Amino acid sequence: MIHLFSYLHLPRRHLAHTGHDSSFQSRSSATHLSLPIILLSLLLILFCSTGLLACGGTASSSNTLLFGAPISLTGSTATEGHLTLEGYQLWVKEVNAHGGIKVGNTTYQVALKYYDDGSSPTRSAQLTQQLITADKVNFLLGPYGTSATLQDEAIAERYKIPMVEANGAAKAIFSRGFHYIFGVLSPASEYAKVMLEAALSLPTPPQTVAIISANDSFSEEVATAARDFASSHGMEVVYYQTYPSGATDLTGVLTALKTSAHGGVPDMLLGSGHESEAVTTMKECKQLNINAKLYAFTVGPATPDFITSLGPDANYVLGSSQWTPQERYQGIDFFGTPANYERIYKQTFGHEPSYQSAESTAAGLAFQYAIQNAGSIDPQKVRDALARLNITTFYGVIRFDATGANTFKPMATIQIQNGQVVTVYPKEIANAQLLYPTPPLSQR
Amino acid sequence: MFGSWHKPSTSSTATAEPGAEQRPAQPKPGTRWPWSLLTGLIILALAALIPLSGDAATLHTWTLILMFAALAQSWNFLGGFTGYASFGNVFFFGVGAYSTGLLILAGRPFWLGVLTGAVVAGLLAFLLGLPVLRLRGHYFAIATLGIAEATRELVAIRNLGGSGGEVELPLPALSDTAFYFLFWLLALACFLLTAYLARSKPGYALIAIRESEETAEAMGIPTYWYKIGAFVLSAVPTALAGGLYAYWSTGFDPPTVFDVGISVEMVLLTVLGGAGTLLGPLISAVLFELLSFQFQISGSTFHNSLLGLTIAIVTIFIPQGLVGLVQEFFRPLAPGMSRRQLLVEGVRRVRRAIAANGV
Amino acid sequence: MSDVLSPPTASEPAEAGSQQGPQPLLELRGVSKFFDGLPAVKQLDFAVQRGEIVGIIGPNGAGKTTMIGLISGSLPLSSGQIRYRGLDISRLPPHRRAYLGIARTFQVTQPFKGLSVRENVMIGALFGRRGLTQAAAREAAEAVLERVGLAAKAHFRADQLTVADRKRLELARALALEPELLLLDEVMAGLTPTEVEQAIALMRAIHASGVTVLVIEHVMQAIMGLSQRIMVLHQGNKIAEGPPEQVLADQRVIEAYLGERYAREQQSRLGTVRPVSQKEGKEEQG
Amino acid sequence: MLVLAVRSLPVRRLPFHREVSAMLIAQVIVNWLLLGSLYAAVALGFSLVWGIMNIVNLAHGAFILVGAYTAYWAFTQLHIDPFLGLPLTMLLLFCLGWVVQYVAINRVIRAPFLVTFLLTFGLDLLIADVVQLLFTSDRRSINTAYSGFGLTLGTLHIPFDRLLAALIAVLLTAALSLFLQRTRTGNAILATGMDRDAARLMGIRIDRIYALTFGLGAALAGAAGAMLVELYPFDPSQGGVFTLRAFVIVVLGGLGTPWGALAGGLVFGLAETVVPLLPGIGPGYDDAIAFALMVLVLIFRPRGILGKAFYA
Repeated sequence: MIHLFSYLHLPRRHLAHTGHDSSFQSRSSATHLSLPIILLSLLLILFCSTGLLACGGTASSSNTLLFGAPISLTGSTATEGHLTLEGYQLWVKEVNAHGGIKVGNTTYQVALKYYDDGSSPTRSAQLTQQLITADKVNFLLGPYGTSATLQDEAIAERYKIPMVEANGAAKAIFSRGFHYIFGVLSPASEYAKVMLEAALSLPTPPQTVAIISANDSFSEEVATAARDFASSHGMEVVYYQTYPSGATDLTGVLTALKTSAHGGVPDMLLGSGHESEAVTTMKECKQLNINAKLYAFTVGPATPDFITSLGPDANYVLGSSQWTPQERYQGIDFFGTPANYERIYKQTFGHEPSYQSAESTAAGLAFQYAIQNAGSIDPQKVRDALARLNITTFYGVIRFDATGANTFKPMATIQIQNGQVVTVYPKEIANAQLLYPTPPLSQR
Repeated sequence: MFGSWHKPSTSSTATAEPGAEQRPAQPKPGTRWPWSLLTGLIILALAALIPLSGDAATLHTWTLILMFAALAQSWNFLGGFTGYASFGNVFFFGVGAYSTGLLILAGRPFWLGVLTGAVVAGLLAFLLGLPVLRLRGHYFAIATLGIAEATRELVAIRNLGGSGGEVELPLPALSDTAFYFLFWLLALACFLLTAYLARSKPGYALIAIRESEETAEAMGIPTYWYKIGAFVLSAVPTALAGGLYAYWSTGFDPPTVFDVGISVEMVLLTVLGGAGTLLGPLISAVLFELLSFQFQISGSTFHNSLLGLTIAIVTIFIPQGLVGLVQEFFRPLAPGMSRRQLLVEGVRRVRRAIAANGV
Repeated sequence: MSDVLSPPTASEPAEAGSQQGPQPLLELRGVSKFFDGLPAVKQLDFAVQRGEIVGIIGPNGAGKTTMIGLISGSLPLSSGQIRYRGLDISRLPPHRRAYLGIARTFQVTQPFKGLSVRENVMIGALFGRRGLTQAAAREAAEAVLERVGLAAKAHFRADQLTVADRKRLELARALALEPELLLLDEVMAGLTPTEVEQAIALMRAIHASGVTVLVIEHVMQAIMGLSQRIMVLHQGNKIAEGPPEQVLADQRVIEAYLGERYAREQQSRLGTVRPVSQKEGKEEQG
Repeated sequence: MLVLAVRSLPVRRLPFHREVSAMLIAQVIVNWLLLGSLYAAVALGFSLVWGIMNIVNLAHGAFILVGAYTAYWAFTQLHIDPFLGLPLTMLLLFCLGWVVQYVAINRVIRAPFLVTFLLTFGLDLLIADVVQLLFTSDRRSINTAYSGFGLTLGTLHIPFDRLLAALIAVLLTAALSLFLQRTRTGNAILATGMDRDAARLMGIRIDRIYALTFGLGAALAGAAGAMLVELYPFDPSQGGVFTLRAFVIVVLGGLGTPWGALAGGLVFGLAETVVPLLPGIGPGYDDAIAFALMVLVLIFRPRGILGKAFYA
């Protein structure tokens, strides 16, 4: 009766009828739980949530400026979301410690109201609405990621509440003619350019480059810019390929890449995607014995868990960064210098700051100075002050062009050396030499 | 043997005959229909008053509630009535969203985009239904899932709309209240359509297919065409909702509008409320969306755990759905019972239904 | 497989029915059905005249239920042809055959469980060839329920019925279609002797009202008394066909199905008849 | 079949002046076999639970997640190699699966399949969230001393850890198959999957068998997770990805047998390893192709490649 190698489930009579099992037997006694118990447990859950609601609320008084932010604390971008949140929180803590924001004769304390959007743009929009109309926040800080920012900025625009975002670099965010959106980060096109420039500055620069990219909007924008820049600056793009965003295995792409440069591995491998894909690429390059002279990723190396999850294999990897602690800005803000920011951040959170945190803090600073300059907390006036803002902070220049993007701040190239992030380009701010070429991955 | 059939038996030909009372109550549209209709209409009428509150956040949440109510109700046409659970209905949502988005980008009015999306989705449902509705059970479910997932990838690769499939639209000319009432109309239409189905001849055909497709066929019901009809019927409102969502949200990408999570939510709401019932999807859309939003804004770090726990508890103890449980209570059995007897009997039946699904 | 081309029965000419009338109501010509290569029905030739009541008997797994499935269209033919009123219906889907007046019951009862008994029966009248409105279908359903003795339980949900009532419901649903040809698949299995008596009376009445009936039954008492003609299936082959007495005496039938003693007892009308209660095998499952 | 497919493709010139050498083809075949076998491990437990209990276990990805994090924890805290620690991970997951079955799933085992579908969805949310609370949302990965080592023949490279993972996956498939065929318990599981009520009449304790089956499914998921975390980075949001893959793999391969998971895994791996090399198609299409393939398989051969005919 029992077929070899089979454990098939036999829907015996009518498959359409998947649901009902037409057996009958005595009922298990274990399942006799009564209605009251169910209702009780449901009530308990409700109670839990409302109880937490009470704790989570932020006290607001007339002298408090409330900033709202929907952030992804769970879901696919939870790591970056937490870094974003820490950046915001550090700014709030420091600005209050330094006496708050002075507007005319009044001094305002600052409070942050944030929600977890679960990495879903639909929820992010819903929560933005909640922040604006129910929580009555004065100003908005941005969510993490381009997709969420695209929906949230539309709501901010409708309510004419200025939003300074720090974590969405796609051109699309700023090309819609909106007036209330400002981004402190350098645009997407800069991400790859700065690393290619660093590579070209070497005495014997890499000749050939392979570019692989996730197929989401931001990554593709970066990759296209990288291809154009490389081919116009004398590097041969021997391989250019997109893969599904969120792919877990890239052996197919990497094997194809292995012989792309005239039968050999290209000198430089440039990845434009997300951190998990960058880690996957490095692990699989090692597994497949693919040894390029230089590995570079637009997103990933600057995030702390890149090093922890790769260990020694993270060394020599290049990354682009909106900000590094080695940069030598003299800011007018209370952090003053990148080094000082790094110190305070480490004191507060116990780990190195990533650029996601720094740019998030910078978004807060932009608001702080715009409000002071405006001498008012009127959203319209603050918006105008933001448009006129031109300051140098620990994060660098914050100045917005007509679309609201910060095109005035350069990016930096970092490299991981001995498990530490160091800045290698631009030369003026570098605290280490770019190590080149990368030794084979198996010899670490 | 005749008289004592109700006794659960483990000794004789157990496989041949289904046990009568152990089976979880299959909620049936039609029972208590006027009450269900009335309750639903009252809920929708009250929902129409939401904009009066003037609170835009509440309005936004309720817009989403009505959107999910419409989505769940249209899923119910095929999944609940006909018993064909599609895990890929978000495909039609995405088709609606992209039709609307691309036509707006091409300078057409938004209503044209929404209607085009509905027509395209209806056609696609027909064409895809031809092969896919020959499959049954899990296989149908997975095939629809596959279609939605493959389409999501293709839209991203082909850069429909913009790089990576990202679409950005100008700010809508409609107010939030206008959007609210558009979604409200859609939910109302879906509700009335469900009410019609619950009482009509086509509705009986769909239920017959769910209960036993082979018998339905033998009774003269052209089941294949009724299934395709139900598929189209569930695709069109879904695409309308997708189109409205596209215009309302102003910007979206393939992972947002082809999100498997939306398909899962359609199933979730319908089954939690009671699959194949008139009121189930509507009620659970309201309750579940409000609850999950409360969890979300509670600021708790484990709101997902709470949500998961709630779903688990509800499904374990009320597998026939909220409305199913209420119907179980009111199910008329013996005429001439006293009120007290009816109450006792109702409670007994509910308790039995709750405990009836173990091994 | 090799047997297929040489059916062991050659006792009668291929067009068995053509002797009795110009055009049989139902005619099977060389009908075969294979499940994964295994034959369930082999090269079957068989005809039913209008107004007949024909019994089909055979041991478990003989292909009886498969044959019903083939006639009603729920199983596709492997080869051969089925003609109904002279039309080739081999490729028609089941619902089209229902329109033409072929109704069946299921051996394993398949009620629409979530619906009431009344609604179960209504569906036949709503969608069958009568195509009644809901109100008319409801009345038609009441009439049929009255006829089969289920009127008092019309408001019950179908899955609350006893096994006997489920059999009645099967019959009622088929009758609601107002069929010309009624295919009954073991509607008496599991019934008490009294209920069997009632069921036989009911079937006689149905037949008397002009319906042609094809009945599969294990209850020998019932089928012998009821049928005008009997066909015996064994391992997918027709091994005998004819009036009950003649079939009962057939040596092959006795060997294959009845058993010596049973046949003797039956012929001499000695001893009481015990219903054979085993279920037929699941040969239709593949 | 694959050899044919690969042979027919490289004759034409590939884009970007790629020289297609025999070595490259060999490398692709190696990659394919290794990845395909690994995917079999991902789907094995899912296939078992679905086949025996008729439950589409949406918490399968969560079990993989728990397995991955257990291995990670054992590696960083106790310095247990993930491959050596496999029995430990599987044992833990087995207990988890057993408990989940007894506490939750057992109560709705006879309800419509959508109900178990939703229940496991709820459990998935719950487990993934607990994992995030315990381990934060940071990406984790294990780097062993031997990662990067492998057999090298010219340019052909067979990575040691992937080879090991693939071998273990095949071994698990074979072990499961043997267990089901050759042991009394295994036969009882099969019998229950074929006909629950008949099995009950034969004196089999159905609840025990189900708990055992679900526990085994979880243990296999845990094994897959422990191997995955060595090859890829992991974070708590990744469970759903692997549930979806298991789904596709099982459908491709067929539900009837453990070997179906292997066949399905190999077909699925084809999309990610060979498709990127096809001229005119990029790796961008691999998921789309895998899903489209799945729909076609469903329509034209619903039982899957190796599945038994239980779909009439």
